[in-house]
Parts: sequence; C-alpha cells; structure tokens
Amino acid sequence: MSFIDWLGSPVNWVFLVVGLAILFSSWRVVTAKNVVHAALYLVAALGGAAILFLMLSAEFVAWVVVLVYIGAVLVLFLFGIMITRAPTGKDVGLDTPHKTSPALLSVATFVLLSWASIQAFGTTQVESVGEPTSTEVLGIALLGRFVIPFEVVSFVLLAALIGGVTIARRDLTPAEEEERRAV
Amino acid sequence: MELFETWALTLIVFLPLAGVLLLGLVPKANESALKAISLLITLAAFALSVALIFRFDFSGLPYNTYQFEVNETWIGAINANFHLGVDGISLPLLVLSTFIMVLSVIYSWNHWEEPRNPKAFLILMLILATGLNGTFVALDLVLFFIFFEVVLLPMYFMIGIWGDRTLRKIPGFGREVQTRLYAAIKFFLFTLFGSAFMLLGFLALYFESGRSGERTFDIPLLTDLGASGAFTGTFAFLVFAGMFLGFAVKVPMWPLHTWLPDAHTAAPTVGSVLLAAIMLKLGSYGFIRISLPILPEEAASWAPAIAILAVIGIIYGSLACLAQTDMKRLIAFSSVGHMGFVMLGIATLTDVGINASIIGMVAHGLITGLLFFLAGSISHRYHTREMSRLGGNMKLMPVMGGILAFTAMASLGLPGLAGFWGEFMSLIGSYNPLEGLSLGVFRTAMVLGAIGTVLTAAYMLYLLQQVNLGEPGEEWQGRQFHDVDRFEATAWVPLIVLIVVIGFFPKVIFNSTTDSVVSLVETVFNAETTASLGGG
Amino acid sequence: MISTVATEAEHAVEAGVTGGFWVDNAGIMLILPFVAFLLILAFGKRMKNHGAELAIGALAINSIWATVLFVMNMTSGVLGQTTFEIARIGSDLVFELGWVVDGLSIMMYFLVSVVGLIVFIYAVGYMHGDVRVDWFFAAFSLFAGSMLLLVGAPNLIQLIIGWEGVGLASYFLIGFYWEDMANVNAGNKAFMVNKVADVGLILGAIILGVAIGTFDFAEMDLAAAEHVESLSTVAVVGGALLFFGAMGKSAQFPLHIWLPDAMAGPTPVSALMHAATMVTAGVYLMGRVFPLFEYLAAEIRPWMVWIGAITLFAIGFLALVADDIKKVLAYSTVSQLGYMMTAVAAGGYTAGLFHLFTHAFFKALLFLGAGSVIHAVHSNNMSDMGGLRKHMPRTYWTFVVGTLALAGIIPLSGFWSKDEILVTLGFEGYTAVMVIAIAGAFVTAFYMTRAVALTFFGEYKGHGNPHESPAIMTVPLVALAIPSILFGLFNVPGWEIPGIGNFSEWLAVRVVPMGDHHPEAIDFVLAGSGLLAAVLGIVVGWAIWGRDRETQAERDRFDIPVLYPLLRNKYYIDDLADGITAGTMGPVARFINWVNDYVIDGIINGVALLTKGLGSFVYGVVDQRGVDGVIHGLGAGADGVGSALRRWQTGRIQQYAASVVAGALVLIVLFVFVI
Amino acid sequence: MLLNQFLILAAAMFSLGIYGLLVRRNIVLILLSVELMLAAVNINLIAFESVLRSPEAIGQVFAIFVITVAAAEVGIGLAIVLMIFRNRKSANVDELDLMRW
Repeated sequence: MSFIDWLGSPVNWVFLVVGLAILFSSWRVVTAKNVVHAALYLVAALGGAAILFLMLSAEFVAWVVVLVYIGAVLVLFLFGIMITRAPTGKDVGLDTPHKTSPALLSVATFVLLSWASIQAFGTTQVESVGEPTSTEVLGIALLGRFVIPFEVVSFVLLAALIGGVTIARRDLTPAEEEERRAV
Repeated sequence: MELFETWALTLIVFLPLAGVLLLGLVPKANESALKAISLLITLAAFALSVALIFRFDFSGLPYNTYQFEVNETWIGAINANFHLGVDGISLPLLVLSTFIMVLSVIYSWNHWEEPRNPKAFLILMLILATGLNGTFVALDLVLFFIFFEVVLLPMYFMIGIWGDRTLRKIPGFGREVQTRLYAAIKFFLFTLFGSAFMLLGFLALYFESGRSGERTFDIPLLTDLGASGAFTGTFAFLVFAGMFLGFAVKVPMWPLHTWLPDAHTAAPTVGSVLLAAIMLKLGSYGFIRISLPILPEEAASWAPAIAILAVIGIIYGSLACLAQTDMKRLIAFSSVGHMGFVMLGIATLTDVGINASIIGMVAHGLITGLLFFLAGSISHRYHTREMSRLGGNMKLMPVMGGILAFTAMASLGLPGLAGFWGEFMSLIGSYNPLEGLSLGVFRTAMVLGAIGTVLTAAYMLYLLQQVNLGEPGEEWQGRQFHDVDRFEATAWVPLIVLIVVIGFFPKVIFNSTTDSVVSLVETVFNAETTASLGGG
Repeated sequence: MISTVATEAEHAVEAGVTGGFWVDNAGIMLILPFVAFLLILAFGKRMKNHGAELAIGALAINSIWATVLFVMNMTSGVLGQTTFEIARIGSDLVFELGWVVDGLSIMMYFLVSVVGLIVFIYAVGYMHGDVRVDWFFAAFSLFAGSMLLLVGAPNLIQLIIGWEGVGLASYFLIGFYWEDMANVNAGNKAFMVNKVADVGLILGAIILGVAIGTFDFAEMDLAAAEHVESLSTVAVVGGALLFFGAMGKSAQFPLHIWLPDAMAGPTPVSALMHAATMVTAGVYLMGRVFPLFEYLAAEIRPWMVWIGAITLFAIGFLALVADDIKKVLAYSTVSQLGYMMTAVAAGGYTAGLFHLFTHAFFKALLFLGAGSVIHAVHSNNMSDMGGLRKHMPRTYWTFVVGTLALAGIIPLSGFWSKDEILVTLGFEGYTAVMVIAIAGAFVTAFYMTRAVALTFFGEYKGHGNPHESPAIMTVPLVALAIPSILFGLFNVPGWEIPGIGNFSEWLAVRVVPMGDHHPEAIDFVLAGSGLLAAVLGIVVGWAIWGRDRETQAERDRFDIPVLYPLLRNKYYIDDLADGITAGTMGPVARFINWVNDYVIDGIINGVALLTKGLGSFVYGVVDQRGVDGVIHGLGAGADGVGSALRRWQTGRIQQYAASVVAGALVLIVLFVFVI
Repeated sequence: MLLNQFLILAAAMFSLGIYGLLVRRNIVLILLSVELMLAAVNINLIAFESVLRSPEAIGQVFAIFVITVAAAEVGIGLAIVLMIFRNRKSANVDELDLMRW
C-alpha cells in the first residue's frame, strides 16, 4: 500500500494533522524554556491524544483524558509550578547541559520501537471510526472482571491522597506550635 | 468435619499472621487490648493444635503419610506447592511450639524490656509463631525454607532492639560493642550463612529430581525418590553437606554454635525462651524430616561424623558451662550440650535414637524454656546476671528458688523428669546404632555422652550453688523482693507439670512418634528395627 | 578349717501367695510418700507440725502394709509383680513402671517403712523449732517415696528413677542448712560422686538391657539362670558397670568420700538415709541382679570382693581418729557396707542382705542416739561430750545396745549377720578376705568402744547442763533397740523360729533360685573367732579410753607415726579427688571457654572483620581511589572523555535513568535480534 | 487506517518523553515528561484494543487504570517536589545528590 493510497482515506488526513500536532506539542513539552508553556503544550499533546482515542472509537477514555488530565492534572501541575516558584519566564537553566546522549538514547528508542512495530504488525488495519465502545461495556468490565484491580487502584488513589497530604504538610516550627497551642 | 481436616494446619500457621494485622490496627497505647488479642490468637492456635491430637490417627500409619494435608499449587512455574501436613514426628513439636508461644505471651504480660513497646514486641512474636509453626508442618522445600528464614527476622529485631545494652569487649574489635548489636548481627549472619548452603542443597535436589520425572520440591515425593536410591554419589554428598550446614548452625552443633551463647545472653527473656525452646528444634527437625529420609545413604556415611561432633558438643558445652560467670550464658551453653544428645540420637539412625532425639527436643524445649524464664525473672529483680553477685536466692525468693532447683534438676537429666529420656535413650541408641555404622565410634560416643551427664550435673549444681544457696550478698540484705507473681506462675506451672508428666509417662510423646519413626527407619534404612534391641 | 556346712537354696519359687489385695495394691506404698511430699509442699507451712503429720501418716500406712506383707511372706511366701507400660519403642523396647513383691523387696519395704517411721517420729522431736521443718519433712517424704520406688522396681529403669530420686533427696537434705556453704559443698560432693558412679549404672543398664532384650529384673534373672552363653561377655561388662554404680551409692572404696561429708545434714537424715537405707541401695541392687553374678559374670566377683574388703577394713580405721561422733558412725557405716558388698560379691546373697537388714536397725539406733546426744550438748564433737551416761540414761543404754550389736556380740543381731558373712567368705574360698573381715570386726569393736567411752564415760567436757531428750526421741530409740537385739534370731544357722522358717527362706522367694549357700549349723570355730575379735576390740578399747577425762583426752591425742597422719588425712583420697577435680576441671573448663571465645569465635569474628575490611578496601581504595581516581585522571587529561565517563559516577538520578533506558534498549535488542 | 501509524506516533511521543526525562533539571518538568510517556502508552493500548476488539474492551480498561495511576503519581510526585523544595530551596534534580556517597 502506497502512501498515496493511504492518503486516499480521509480519516488519515485527520490523523496526519492531529499526529503532527501531537508531535510538535510533545517536542515543545520537552524543550520549552518556559515551564508554564511546557505544561500548556502537554495539554495540547494530550488533547491530540484524546482526538486519536475518539478516532479509535474509545469515546469514554477520550473524555476521561480530557477531564482528568487536562482538567485536573494540569491544574495540579500549574499549582506545583507556582508553589515551587519555578522560573515562569524564559530560563536557560532548565535543562542539563549534556543533551547528546539523551538525544541519542531517545532516537535509538524510537528507531527500535518503530522497527519492531513495523516488523510485527506490517499492514494490519485498524477499523475506521465505527461504533464507539459503549460506556456500559466498560462499566461492566470495570465492576465485573476487573473489580479487584479497580478496587486496588482506588486504594492507590486514596493512599496517594493521604500520602500527598502527609508529605506536603509542613511541620510546624516549635514557635508556631506554641502559638497554635496558645490560640 | 471436613473443614477442620483441611483448614486446621493452615489456621495454626497463619492465625498468628492474621493476628499481626489485627494488632496493627490497635493503637500502641491500648496495651491491654494488644495483650488480649495476642493471647487469644496464640490460644486459638494452641487449641487447634490440641484438637489435632484428638483427631489424629495414631493407628500406626507408615512413614511418609501425612495427616491434615493441604496441597495446593502455589508457584506453578517451579512446581512449588503449598503443602502442609503433620505426622507423628512433627505433631509433638507443633504442639510444643504453639504451647510455648501461649506461655510466652502470658509471661510477657507484665515483663517488658526497655525500650517498652508491647505492640512491636507482640507483633514480632506472632510473626515468629508463624515461622515456627510453619516450619514444623511444611512439606515443600520452598515453603520449608521460607518459614525457616521467616523466623530470623523477628528474632534479629528482638535481640537487636530489646537486647542487653551493656558494652562488651570482643577480641579483635577495636572498641567495645553493644552486646545486643554484636549478638544480633552474629546470629543473623551465622544462620543466613548456613541456610544459603541449605538452599543450594534444596535447589540441587529440585533439579536432580527432574531426571526421573517432573522436577519437584515436594518432600514426600523426594522421600520416595530418596528411598528408591535416586540420589547417590558426589551429588548426594554435596547436597547433604549443604543441608548439614544449614541445619547444624541452627541446632547448633559444635563448632558452629558460637552464635548461640551470645544470642541467648543478649536476647530479652521471651526471646531466649523462644530461641531455646523452639527455634533450636528447627535444625534437628530438619535433619529428621529432610536430610535423613531423602538422602539415607549419605546420612549413614555422615552419621559417625555427626555423632562425633555431637559428643564433642556435649562435653565441650558442659565444660564451657563450668567456666561461665553469667547465668544466662551458662544456660545457653547447656543447650549446646543438650542438643548434642539430640543429635547423637539422630546420628544413630535407629528408631530408639530418633525417638530419643524427639523427646529430647520436647524436653529441652520445656526445661530450657523454663530455665530462661527463670533467669529472666531473676535478673529482672536483681538487675544482674553475674552469678558471683547472686546467691541466697532461696532466702529472698523461696518459691522461685524452688522452681529453679526443680528445673536445674530436670535439666541435668534426673530420671523421672522429662530430660532423662532423651539422654538415656540416645545412649541406648548409640550402643547399638544402625547396622553398618561403626560400633567403635558409637560406643565411644555412648561412654563420652554418659560422662557428659556427669558434667551436666556439675554445672547445674554450680548454678544452684551460685544463685540459690548460701547467704544473700551484702547488697541484697534487707531488700524486699517480689516472689513469683501470678503471670509468672501461670506461665511456669504448666511447664512444671508437663516436665513431671513426661518424666513419668513418656508415652505421651512416644505414642505419637514411635510408629512414624519405626516406619521411617524400616523403610528408609531397610533396617530390622529389632536390631536395636535383642542383638548382642 | 571350714567344714562345708552349707546347702544350696532350692526353694526359690515356693510362694504360696501370688496375688490378693495386699500384693496387687502394694504400689500404694510407693505412691503415698510422694503424695505426702506434694501435700507438705503445698500446705506444710500452715500445719501445726509443719507437715510431719502427713509424712508420718504416709509411712504409718506403709509400715502396716509392709508388716502385713512381711508376715505373709514369713508364713507362706509372696511373689507378685504388677507393671504398666510407660513407653514403647517399636516392638521390643518397652519401659515399664510397677512394683515387685517378692522376698527381697518385701524385706526392703519393711525396712524402709518401719525404720523410716521410727526416724520420722524421732525427727519431730529433733527438728522441733528448727528452720524449714516443712521442707525437711517434704524432702524426707520424697526420699521415702524414691527409696520405695527403688526397692519396688521391677526393672532397671524404675530402679534408676528411684536411685536418682534418693540421690536428689540426699542432696537436698545434706545441704539442708544451705546458708553455710560447707554444707552446700558436702551436698554437691555427694551428688557428684554418685553421678560419676551413675555413669556405670546407666551404661550397665543399657548394655544389659539391650543385650538381654529387657530391663525387667525377673526376665534378666531368668536369662542368667539359664546360663545363656552368648550373654557372658555382656554380663561381665554390664555387671562390672552396675557394680561401679553400686559402689557410688553404697560408698565403696574409693567412692566412699562423699558419705562422711554427708553428715552435714540433720541427724535423722544421717540415720535413715546415710546409714540404714539409702546407702544400702547398692547392696540391694547387687542382690537384685544376684543371679547375673552368680551364673554369668563370675569372673569379676573376686574384684568386687576385694573392693568390699578394702572398704570394710581401711575405712573402718578412719573412725579411730574422728572426733565428730557422726563421722565415727559414718566411717562405721562405710565399713559395714563393705561387709555387705563383700558378702554379696562372694556369693552370699542371704549373708549380705541379712547384714543389711540387721545393720539398718542398729545403725539407725546409733545415729539417733548420737543425735540425742548432739541435741543435748549442741556439738558434734566427742571432745565436748563425756560422762553423759548419768545425764542421759535411756540414750546411753540404747546406744550401748547398738554398739554391742554393731560389734557383733552374741546374741545381738549383728553377731548373727556378721557370722553368716564369715561363713560365706570361708565357704566360697576367700580365706584371706575372711581373715580381713575378722580383723575388721576387731576394728569395729575398737572404735565403737572409743566412741562410747568418750561420749558416755569420763567427765563432761562441754558447756551447759545436758539432759535427757524428750520421750518423742527416746521412745524411737527403744523401738529400734528391740529389733537390734532380737532380729538376729531370724537367721540362726540350723534353727528356725517354729512355723515361720528363717530369713534365708524368706529372702529366697524370687523367680529363680539364687544359688547361694547357707550354713546348716553354727560353725563354732568361726563364730568364736569373730566373737573373740569383737570382745578383744572392746577390751582394748576400754583399756585405752575407758578412763577419766584427762586420760581420755591424752590417749585420744596419741599418735602412731605414719598411720595416724594417714588416717587423719583420710588416706589423702579426698585431697586427691579434690585435687583432680579442682586441678583439672577448672582449668579445662576455663580453657574450653577460652577456646570458645578466642579461637572459634576468633575465627568467626576474624572472618567478619576480614569481610568488613574487604568491603572498606573495595570502597575506599578500589572504588574511591582506584576507579574514581582513574576517572578523575582521565577527566583531567581529556575533558570530553572525562566528563562522559564521569556521568556514571555522579550519583545523579538522571544519569542513572539514562543508564536504565540504555540497558532496557540493549535488552530489547537482545530479545528481538538475538533470541 | 494502519495500526502502525498509531504505534509509530506513540513511539515518537515516548521517545520524546525519555528525552525530556533525561535532559530536564526541574522536577516538575520531569514529571511532565513522564506524563507524556504515559500518554504514549495509552495510545498504544487503545490502538491495540481497536484491532483486537475484545468483548470487555480490555485495552480501554487498562488505559483507564493507567490514567488513574498517573493521577496518583502526579499527586504524590508533586507533594514530594513541594517537600524537597521546602527543604532545599530548589526543584532541580541535579542538586539532589543525596544518593551519592
């Protein structure tokens, strides 16, 4: 199948646009000199991913990504950035000076993974946008076969919640403690 | 009651672990709840093990048939199964283990070593209980190994945290070290050293068992293979050597015993008790359950060496006792001697000898356990274990002194008390060891062992003289000491009663062991058991 | 010189009674004192007489029981055995407990119960107002129970249990006043010497038990009586070992050293345990396994006879120099035990045990008399006594009765039993030993006369005003004096009490014939020489010591060169034993401990330190200076290479992460391309 | 649509994430890179699911799990960042050399 054939399908046009957007955003996430910008580019990359999910008839997951990642996690990140007083303007000191070997490693990873996928799957077709997987199916799966992992994950979340609070809470200095007791 | 048959052992082993979780939920400050839970858990395990006795089939099943078996796939990849079961040999030891655990909890009720932390201590005790109970019922080498090693950790912490805080000069070390730290690390490394080789032995057996079928860690299956002569030659020699190292360290056999006096001396009272009463038995039990049946030929060729080491242990341990100034250290060395008798019994490879070793283990568990309880209580009151400072205890605490005298007498193997049978029957066994074993070695061992009983008497009398008799020292004059309190009494009276009962009626143990042992010797060593008696 | 006036005993199994209430339940006797022991421990402190009631009550029942059995055995012979299994290993090794009722054990039941009862009653008076009276009676009951367990034992195992039980009670009671370390040491010495001997007992039991296939005495005796040839070697070794065990308990030379020291206990203890019953356990054991020596292990009998002979003669001499009246009696006991042992070893089953029987009464009498004296003058030393016959007439008369019995004056009991020993020695061909035994009779009479003279004659040398002991102490004296006089008549050669036979017949009620010989008529030559020696001893003794106070003291100080220093130092055997134990055990023990701490532990610690050292070497030298040094050097030399390499050693997370990624990639490549 | 187009895109995203992980100094940015990698994984999962079409939509379920765990990870990660920042006044990893000794 040639590239032209491939372009003959309109969904692939969509894919091309979204994919390039994702790639660009991702690239900016890891190279942006501004921390806030990096975070915002991540939003874009994830948004692109969500579109891909929609294309792959995973509607529910797509909206989860939008809600959880873009809605909640990113806000968390921005908070983190602000609290840690990370330089919000351009900052040359954000990266380590040695970029050669990470770059080599990441290229190698990419080559290896791509090569492996091509070898493994060749021209396997994905069904074009079809009937989206219903939330009902997912719900039954989550509370049926996967109920134990589901519960475990919810415990992980709970633990993360409590742990986050515990870790991040500042111990009062003796003076402050005194003060609090006085009140 | 099907449910009981299949779940009893699992419950006995894992109830304490469940107790650990339960204890974890109780706040540290709520001591009475912590103690009550531990007591209930250990009592439940004990009650279950007693129930086992009543439902146990004593009709003389052949060796390698186990009761209350559980056999579930566990780690399928290496064919390791969750295989539990008891037979006549392990039943008394299992009951001993659960029983001593109950008494330890009772004793702990108002005896906490500094730094006081009942919660942590009880949790460690319950973990220990799981390891100990598990080792006695595990029928899979991997499972056995895990239980065998689980025991190490709680004991390490018990010694390391609640141990003796005095400084000690160790030859070769630049500066003085805290006794507890030295002892804990030595204990841990020593035992781990041994068990590493043991694990290698287990793995070798696993791979070798693949020659004639599926690879397996299953002890009953390996026993069948061993009896059919599957393991021979250099392979068997090396495997036996590995397992020997693992078990001999735990027993401990001379010259691998030096962790024991340090660990015992430094450990908190309950730690010493559990160490002496149950943990030492893991090694000798391992010999009976694993080494002997799986590698019978090697056992026969190693037997003289084991007997010689055992006898050296008897004489050496007793002599070393005579030079001690520290009460607990003396009792610790006495264990070396007593376990020497146990190993001598095993080395004879006869029904008499192996029975002797089992009753010896039980008796040693009861007696030395009680001795360590006493030593703990005495040093708790006087704040010293130096025998030169003690003396006249009979005057200050007559009841405790009386119990100490009783226990010392039991320990020196007074006929009519539990300790006698193990020693006496070991000697009978070594008079007529398994056919083919060197009579010269074993009869010499018998004579030396008998001489060892004299030395045993000597140091026990020395202990009594130093601690109990004479006038109390100047520093104690006019001091009021609280004699045995009710928790101590509750923990000790059952031991005393059992020591007397077993002494006059050893059938309570032999009823369980003898059929299994006789069958073991007959099937594994193809021996005429009658050869042990009635020959010439 | 000796006519063969003896016939072999053939009436072995002649028992008319083999069951019935008294026989089948005889085990109650074995249990009662233990019950008393436990009850006294529990309630003794709260009782009026500190538990003496219980102890005496138990022994009173026992005495009645034993007397009934004794009389039944006199008239018709009693034989019975009841056992129950306490352990079974395989099909052959069976341990049992139970009780034997036969001539020998009935005699011992009678002895232990009756003498025990009398001594217990005496002890109520003697111990009045002393410390720990409840514990005294508890331990005494423990002793009585263990002793009955021992003599009632149907097999070696129960015998060993009782054997060690009496040893334990002995240890407790010798060290009864444990505030004083000297007493504690005496107890330890007794226990240890016995323990050494017990090695023989235990090994002997094992060898015999395993070889014969049973620990049961009856079966053992039967096997021996059948002269099973294959057992002869075993019997010699096992028999010798058993004898070694008996030597300890029955204080035979050179294991006698504990007995004189054992006098540290209260006097009733010395009377009952260290004179009348416990120390005779060895002789009893020899009697119990008598067929073994008679039929199988005859080779070792001469050795045993000579050990007995040395004991009876050499140790008797020691009594000559002792000032402590209890020590005199203790040496006398050892000497008499020598008689018994010699007799049994020579083949005189009846002779040895008859002497055991009579000796129990008169020696207990002597000890109780000595106790009465000690009670009055508050000192053990005869140099603090003298002239007491006026102050303590009842004690005096009974003591004299005991002395005459012990010396072997006709017709008191000691004469008859000693005479039978002499006859047996002569008959069995041990003429030299017989002569020694006659000489021993002289020595016995000699030192006993000294004791009587120094205690009761002359003038009072002590403090205060001695007076006769209360009735609770003197009545037992009389109660013992009567059998001391009369019981010899049980076994007069050629004569028997009408209708009930004589002692040798009673004793021969066993499952197999004992094969010993009895005189059929009095051998007047032998009896005369024995009597003459005794009388001579009394006369000479009286000539030396039977004077006034000054002479007594002076004569008592006299000194025969070589002999007296030797005697005063107890032939140096104690010193030798102390030297050996103290000189070897202590240093050896310390050496072993040193080996443990420095050699074995040294190796262990050395390995540990070595490992630790290796660790620091690897880290400090190889890693920090070596590897890092190389890297630093390279880094300094070639900046690019250096910084590239230094990455791996920065400790920064990201470099590690990079390594992880690189490693993962390598692994993937490996999996994809290679495998 | 080819399966590979998604896979290769995901591979690219993943590689970029690794790059970011290795070159960024600021911990917050490192966490962002990790998120990127997780997103790449999710794309893979979804893509495979749309090929396999399992009745229980296993791939999607797993993607949801991954998202959940990622959320937890971010929470904890940021908490740690906060703490480290408070103690060391810096959020740069190369100044965190506690592991070097």
